[in-house]
Amino acid sequence: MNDAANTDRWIRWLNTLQLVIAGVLIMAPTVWMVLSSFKPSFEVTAYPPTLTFSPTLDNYVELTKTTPFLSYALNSLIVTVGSTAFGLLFGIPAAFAVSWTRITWPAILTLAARMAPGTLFLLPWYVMFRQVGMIGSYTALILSHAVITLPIVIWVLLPSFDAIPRSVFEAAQVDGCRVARILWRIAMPLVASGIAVSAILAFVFSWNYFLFALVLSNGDTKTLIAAAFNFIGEGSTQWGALMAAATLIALPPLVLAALVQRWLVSGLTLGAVKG
Amino acid sequence: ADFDWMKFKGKTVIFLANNNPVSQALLTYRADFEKLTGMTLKVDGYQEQQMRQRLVTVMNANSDEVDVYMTLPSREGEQFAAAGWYADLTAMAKNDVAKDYDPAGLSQALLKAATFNGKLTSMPMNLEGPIFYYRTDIFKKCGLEAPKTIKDVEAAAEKIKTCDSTVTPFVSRGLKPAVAYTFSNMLHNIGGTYMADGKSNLCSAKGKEALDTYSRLLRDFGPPGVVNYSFQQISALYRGGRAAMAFESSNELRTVMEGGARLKDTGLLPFPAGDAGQVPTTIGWGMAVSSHSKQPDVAWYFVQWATSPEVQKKMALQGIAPPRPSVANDPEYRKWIDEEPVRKEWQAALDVLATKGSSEVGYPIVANPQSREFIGQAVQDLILKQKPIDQACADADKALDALISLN
Amino acid sequence: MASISIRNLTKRYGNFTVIPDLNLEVADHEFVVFVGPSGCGKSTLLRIIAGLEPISSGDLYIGDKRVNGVQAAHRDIAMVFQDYALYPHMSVYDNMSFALELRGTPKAEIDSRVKRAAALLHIEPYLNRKPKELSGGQRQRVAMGRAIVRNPKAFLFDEPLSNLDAKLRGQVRAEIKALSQELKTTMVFVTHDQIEAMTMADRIVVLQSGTIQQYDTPETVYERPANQFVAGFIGSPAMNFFPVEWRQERAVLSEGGAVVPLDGEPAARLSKAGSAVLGIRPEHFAVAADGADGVAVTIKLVEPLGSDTLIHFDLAGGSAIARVDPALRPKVGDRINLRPQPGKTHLFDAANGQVLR
Amino acid sequence: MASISIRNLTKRYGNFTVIPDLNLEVADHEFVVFVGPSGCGKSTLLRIIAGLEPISSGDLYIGDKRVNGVQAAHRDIAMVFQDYALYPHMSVYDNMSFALELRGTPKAEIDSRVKRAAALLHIEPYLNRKPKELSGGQRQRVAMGRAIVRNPKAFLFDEPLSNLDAKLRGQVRAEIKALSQELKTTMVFVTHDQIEAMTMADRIVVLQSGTIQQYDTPETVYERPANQFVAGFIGSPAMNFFPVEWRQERAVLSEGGAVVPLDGEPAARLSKAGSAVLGIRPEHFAVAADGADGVAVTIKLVEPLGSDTLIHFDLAGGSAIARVDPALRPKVGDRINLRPQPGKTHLFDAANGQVLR
Amino acid sequence: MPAGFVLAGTQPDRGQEHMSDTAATLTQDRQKLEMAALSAPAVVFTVAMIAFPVVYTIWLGFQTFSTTGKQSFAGLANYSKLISDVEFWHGLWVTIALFVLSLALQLVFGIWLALVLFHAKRLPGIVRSLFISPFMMPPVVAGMMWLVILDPSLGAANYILQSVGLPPSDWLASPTWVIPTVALIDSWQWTPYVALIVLGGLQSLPTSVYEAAQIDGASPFKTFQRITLPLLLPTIVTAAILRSVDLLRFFDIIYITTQGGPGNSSNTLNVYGFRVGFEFFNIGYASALMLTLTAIVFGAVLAFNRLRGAVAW
Ligand SMILES: Nc1ncnc2c1ncn2[C@@H]1O[C@H](COP(=O)(O)OP(=O)(O)OP(=O)(O)O)[C@@H](O)[C@H]1O
Ligand SMILES: Nc1ncnc2c1ncn2[C@@H]1O[C@H](COP(=O)(O)OP(=O)(O)OP(=O)(O)O)[C@@H](O)[C@H]1O
Ligand SMILES: [Mg+2]
Ligand SMILES: [Mg+2]
Repeated sequence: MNDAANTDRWIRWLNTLQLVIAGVLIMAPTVWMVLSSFKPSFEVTAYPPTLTFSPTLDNYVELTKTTPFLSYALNSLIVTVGSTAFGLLFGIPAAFAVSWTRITWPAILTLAARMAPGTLFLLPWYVMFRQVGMIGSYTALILSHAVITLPIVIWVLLPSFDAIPRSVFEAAQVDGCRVARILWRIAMPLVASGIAVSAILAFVFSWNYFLFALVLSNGDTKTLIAAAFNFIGEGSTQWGALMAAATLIALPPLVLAALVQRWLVSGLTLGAVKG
Repeated sequence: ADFDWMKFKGKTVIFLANNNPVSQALLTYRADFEKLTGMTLKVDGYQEQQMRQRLVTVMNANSDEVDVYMTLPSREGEQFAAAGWYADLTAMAKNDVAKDYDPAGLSQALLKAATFNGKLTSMPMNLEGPIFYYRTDIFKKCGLEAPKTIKDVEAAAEKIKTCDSTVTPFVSRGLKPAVAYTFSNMLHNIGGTYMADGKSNLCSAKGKEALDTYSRLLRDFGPPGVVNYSFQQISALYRGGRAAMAFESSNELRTVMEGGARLKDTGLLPFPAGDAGQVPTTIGWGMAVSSHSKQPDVAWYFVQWATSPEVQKKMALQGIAPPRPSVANDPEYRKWIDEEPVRKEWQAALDVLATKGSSEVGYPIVANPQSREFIGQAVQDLILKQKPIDQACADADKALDALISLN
Repeated sequence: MASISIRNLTKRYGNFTVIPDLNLEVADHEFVVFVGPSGCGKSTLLRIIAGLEPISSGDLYIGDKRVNGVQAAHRDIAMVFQDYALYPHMSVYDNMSFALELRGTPKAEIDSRVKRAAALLHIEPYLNRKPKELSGGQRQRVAMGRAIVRNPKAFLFDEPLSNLDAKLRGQVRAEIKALSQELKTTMVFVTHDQIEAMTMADRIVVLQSGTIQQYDTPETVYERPANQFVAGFIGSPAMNFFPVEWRQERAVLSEGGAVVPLDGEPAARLSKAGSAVLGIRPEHFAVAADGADGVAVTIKLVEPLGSDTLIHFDLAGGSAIARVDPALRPKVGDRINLRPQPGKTHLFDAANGQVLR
Repeated sequence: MASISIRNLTKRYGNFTVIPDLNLEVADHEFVVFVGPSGCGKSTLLRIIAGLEPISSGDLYIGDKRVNGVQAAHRDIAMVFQDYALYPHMSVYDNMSFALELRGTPKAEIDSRVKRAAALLHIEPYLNRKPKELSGGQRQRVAMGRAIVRNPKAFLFDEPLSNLDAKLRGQVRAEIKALSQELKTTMVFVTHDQIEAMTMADRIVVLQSGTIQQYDTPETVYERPANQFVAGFIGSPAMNFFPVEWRQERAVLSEGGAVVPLDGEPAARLSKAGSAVLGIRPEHFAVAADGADGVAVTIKLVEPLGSDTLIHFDLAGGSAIARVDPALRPKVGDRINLRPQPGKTHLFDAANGQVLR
Repeated sequence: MPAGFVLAGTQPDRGQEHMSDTAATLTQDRQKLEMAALSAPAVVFTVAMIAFPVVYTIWLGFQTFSTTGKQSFAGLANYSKLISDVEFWHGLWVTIALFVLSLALQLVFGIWLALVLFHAKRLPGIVRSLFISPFMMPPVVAGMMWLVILDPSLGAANYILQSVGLPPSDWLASPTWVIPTVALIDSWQWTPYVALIVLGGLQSLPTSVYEAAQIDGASPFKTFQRITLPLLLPTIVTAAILRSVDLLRFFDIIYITTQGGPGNSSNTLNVYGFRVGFEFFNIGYASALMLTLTAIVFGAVLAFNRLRGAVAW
């Protein structure tokens, strides 16, 4: 018995150890990035890497001075929230339908836009959106980003929907639900963790995607990520500012992920059916 | 005589800018422009690669969304001109100018570099080129003089290698597409040409010598991993005091001096001479009017303002090397130059660039950007010792000939 | 409030035929119980009626309407699933109120209906719990409650009481019966519990491998089974079967050759058929006095059930069971003289199992 | 192959106490059946023994070893879950062979064990199917099969036969009993089926709200229930209870005042206590001749079960049931004279329900 | 409980949802229609967005553009050029090598990380977020950062290697190591992404089978191998699909760190296609390249989707 108890403790210890290893491997570069954002630019590339330095907020000050950071952030937020919402709105029903009918081509089709190099879309979309006078509009950006968020939502949700016992849906049918309501009242609450994951992923992808904004936005609607590049260029590589920008850029998704964590709950189907 | 800055009052000009120190310096004065003309200036600034991507899209779509954009004639001039993306500025630059604009005062070399088929396609904004940064303290310690020739550079590198093993003796660009910028200087100094009789000429004796010398310097005296080196790493390495000599863009001065560690121990020169003397690479950003702009005349007003002596002087005070000799001699600018010894040497080097420079970076063909690939490839092959020199240059020549034949 | 009529229905999964060809009429207000061995297609049939399984061929009518293609949501049927299929994210209350809510039933009415159903099923204390916090039987009762709060055209119950204790089951059974009479709703009820089947059904459907063996009142099914399968299936412990022959004007066991005292009518039938399978239920043995007419057997095993006692014995090459009065105090190894109670014997065709008439 | 010993065990979910304080000894090789109302804590207890639920306080021994903190995987116990918990991604065969495979049993032996269990449970045709392609009863049998292929220290069965038809259930029940005798493995079996409980158990544990009401052999539990709860719970239909008083040297119903003929021993006990609750099982009524000693009742409802007939009647302010011979052909409205069979009456303390001795 | 207790009112349920609909609207065909209606917005939207670009690119793929910008129909010339273009075949090989290596790394470590996080239930949300932070970093920034960290002379990587007595490496500057190095960078960034998807999948697994596995005596490893992994496979394949579409179009990190170098050792098809199109302005050929790449990705997705069907349970 003590053997078994020891194994338990040993396993717990092993888990912790793994957690620490994973944490170090994953976070070391991130930490490096964040630390760098508090260093003067020239110190970022100093060799040997400096561990002790007097932190400065200059980079952040510089950032707000040289770029209308807040208004870009707002643009990004609008586009990202818009396209994530769009992706969820269109993607959740589609994933549900695909899971239910087991007809997968719609899921594959929506992914098609992700199969082609993004550059392939630049000119045609520019032409398309110009035709309808939407260059520089949030709508154009949201729509183009929805092409990215939509398949993420669909594909991430597919296995979650698949894992719900069918008979729960059947019970709802017998109770008088048509499909839309089954989706809304039964399926969606049950895939909360999947929705959380897909929302995080869609948000991050949209947030970090700059290619489409490059041609579809204008000076007023430019997104944050497109501005981040401004810190790298001949004669103007500002490592500190770049790291500061990156830190700030990574912050909203991080906060979102932290907030959404609580939806990452497990085992909701527990006790629903026998089998 | 009847030139009126207010002529297009209320109009809006859209400017696609490459977000670099040049445009940054310029745009600190955008309010002046708007006040002067009563126009609105809309700026769309991107990092170089992205700016080009946006520009290509916009131009391919025949869109009038951009009125004015920044361009590097040495790189894409031929291409853009061939595609007809530049509005012809010749007439406007002559007729439609304020009396103090002084078009003749602009660097003639740069103007010439921006002229294709007799059409002036862009107005120069600045002047830049690779220059030779070296550590005076290390040179002194190792008993070296400032190099006069390429041979001196090599000898110095050799010496430094034994004299101070903690530093990299020499560093320059090794990243494939970036090589041409510095390599061209070397080639021209040695006396080589990219093309002869409409054929690629890298396998000529001079060509091979240039390839050999350039790659040898980097291989034997450069840092590990130099094949990925471009301005970022070079500046960082040099700024960190870990390179004794660096051959890198004049624009990088500010980056190199950041933190102040190199302020007192850096010497600046045009790249030392070869058999053909000094033929530095001199390029500059230009300001072009889009051929699809619905209002080229309005756009011209902005171009004119941006390249006017007054504005360029102001920009010069922010460290943007002016494409106007007159500005370079302006007392106010001189005063700024004199503030730091390195600035003096820097301006001296730039003066050489302005007078002797060639704007040929890579092949003078439409497919110039692609030609840079093959140059870079040959250099990398040699750095990494993947091919003997004869084969490297032959392979490059073959590919480049194919490219040239497309012209 | 609707009859159910199934005509020439077949159901296949891939190339496995669950229901080969089935015809069934359930009258309006009728209470029909499906019984049959595990896997015979009871749930499948219920699910077909509910609209959850597509029909391979044939027709299904609810009321006068052919509903083959009608969605489950529109059939207005309430069902208790064999595997419960509770909504895991909803409280017990919400599980039960959901269907009503969908129909826009007023809040107050929902509340009273749910409360009443919960009281009936003894699950009031759990109304705020999630299914995972309930015991198996409590979950089953929630599944039950979800159906009975409604007032549908028909109720379908798939073994709804299997996980309840006898006492509770008896209560709920009575309530369901009362409910069916009160609402006059058509009911289809699947159960493995013979008492349930016998006490609740207006008519019983005995299924085997997707075919109906008999469809009749409980009494008829018990007393006059249509074939050997039904006879063996209904009744617990099961009916005993012995191959018999008509020899020398007497019924004798084919194996062992003991004489079985048969009364006139079955004797006549056997004499006509020559040989048959004789069926006698355990409770239809009489203990005869020693030496009287009967078959002497040796008790192999005694199972006291409290109210009765089962005795096991070997006869005619097989094992058989008789149910006797515990007062008899039978012991293993005792010899006892048994004979069928008059009028309680069954004879089946040895070849196809059909009852001999 | 191991005794199970539970000492002062308590189990709480949050602040809901499922098991307040439980002591139980299951001897090695013993076959113990847990019965009790739905939600009384049977599954919880099984899951605690299996190691799936943490113990709130108290001790659990399997063999001589205290196993409180030992993981389920190390307890070497086989269990049939009330909700089956089949591996959805494995075929029936793999579901059953998994545990053996983990133990490194040779392939051939696995195969023969799985085949044998499958034959016993009649699931050979489905060995290659996934659980979702099975009927409810078939799934339950797979769950059963998964346990019985093993040879563990103890078997825990949580209502393993609830979804099987009577016939199959009878067969499997017999097989389990045989298995337990063959393997000599300790068995704990939860069931709601009284016949199962009575026929299989060495001893029965009657649970209510997490406390043991009686723990004894089936006969004792049936014949000498320890309290009114056990008496009412065991036996189907349930025992009838009537409040009685000792008046004028006779036992009379507290309500209605009819005289109940009691034999000497219980009469003496009642006379001592003054008043009590009288318990009579439905099967322990005798039909007395008209005018003889007995209580006359009016038949309210007749339930023919085939082998017997139940009659319902009102007595002493409550409803009661008697089991009579179908030959009596009782009809609703008939008046009939009933009296308890001698020696078959039970008397319980009216206040705490304990049997009167 | 009184018998005959009336449970529901004797009135039939009121307001039967849609009971007044005409028969045609109640059918299962109608249900199929409703299903179609659920996926229609996504499908229609996607088609609207990609039809023109795809057709346009296909058309471009049949054009040649002279250096003066004039275009003419070229038939399959761009595609025949593709076949004889060593750079294309090399790019294909680089693409596939990177794809296989990165996907393998990311799936293996992603599953591992998901399990680690899954068992670390008490970890505060913000810390968990930090565990998945790498992919929240803009890929370009990640590329820049690794460029610095892995620089043989400037970077922390070699510094650390050397300070623990290991030989330094050329990392991205070595033609042999550049692909593994890029794969490592990419895996650093995207392993947490896979982990997040797998974590979501873990949360929706049926829990009762774990109790069954415990009873069956499965060790933690066996439980993982025989229960968790097979049950997770559909999720894992989904993650693989989502990663594949990105990995086969490998771009950002390479473009930032090596621009396809050294030489062309890391010149993936997408980088190559991009440069042909946007730097060398050979739009026709670039279109042919990109379409070919798209077809390859499409094939991979179809194959994975097959696999997804096969591992469903
Ligand atoms: N997670 C939980 N949280 C709170 N209460 C619980 C939880 N799980 C079980 N219970 C309660 O514990 C009690 C005992 O449950 P258990 O499953 O042991 O009952 P049982 O005797 O097996 O009943 P059944 O015969 O219905 O299966 C029940 O009243 C149940 O509601
Ligand atoms: N998806 C399926 N694929 C193949 N066969 C199936 C499938 N579902 C059910 N079956 C088979 O159909 C038959 C009938 O199943 P059904 O569930 O109707 O049985 P049942 O009568 O309800 O049995 P039980 O009493 O065990 O619940 C069974 O033999 C079962 O194995
Ligand atoms: Mg069933
Ligand atoms: Mg239970």
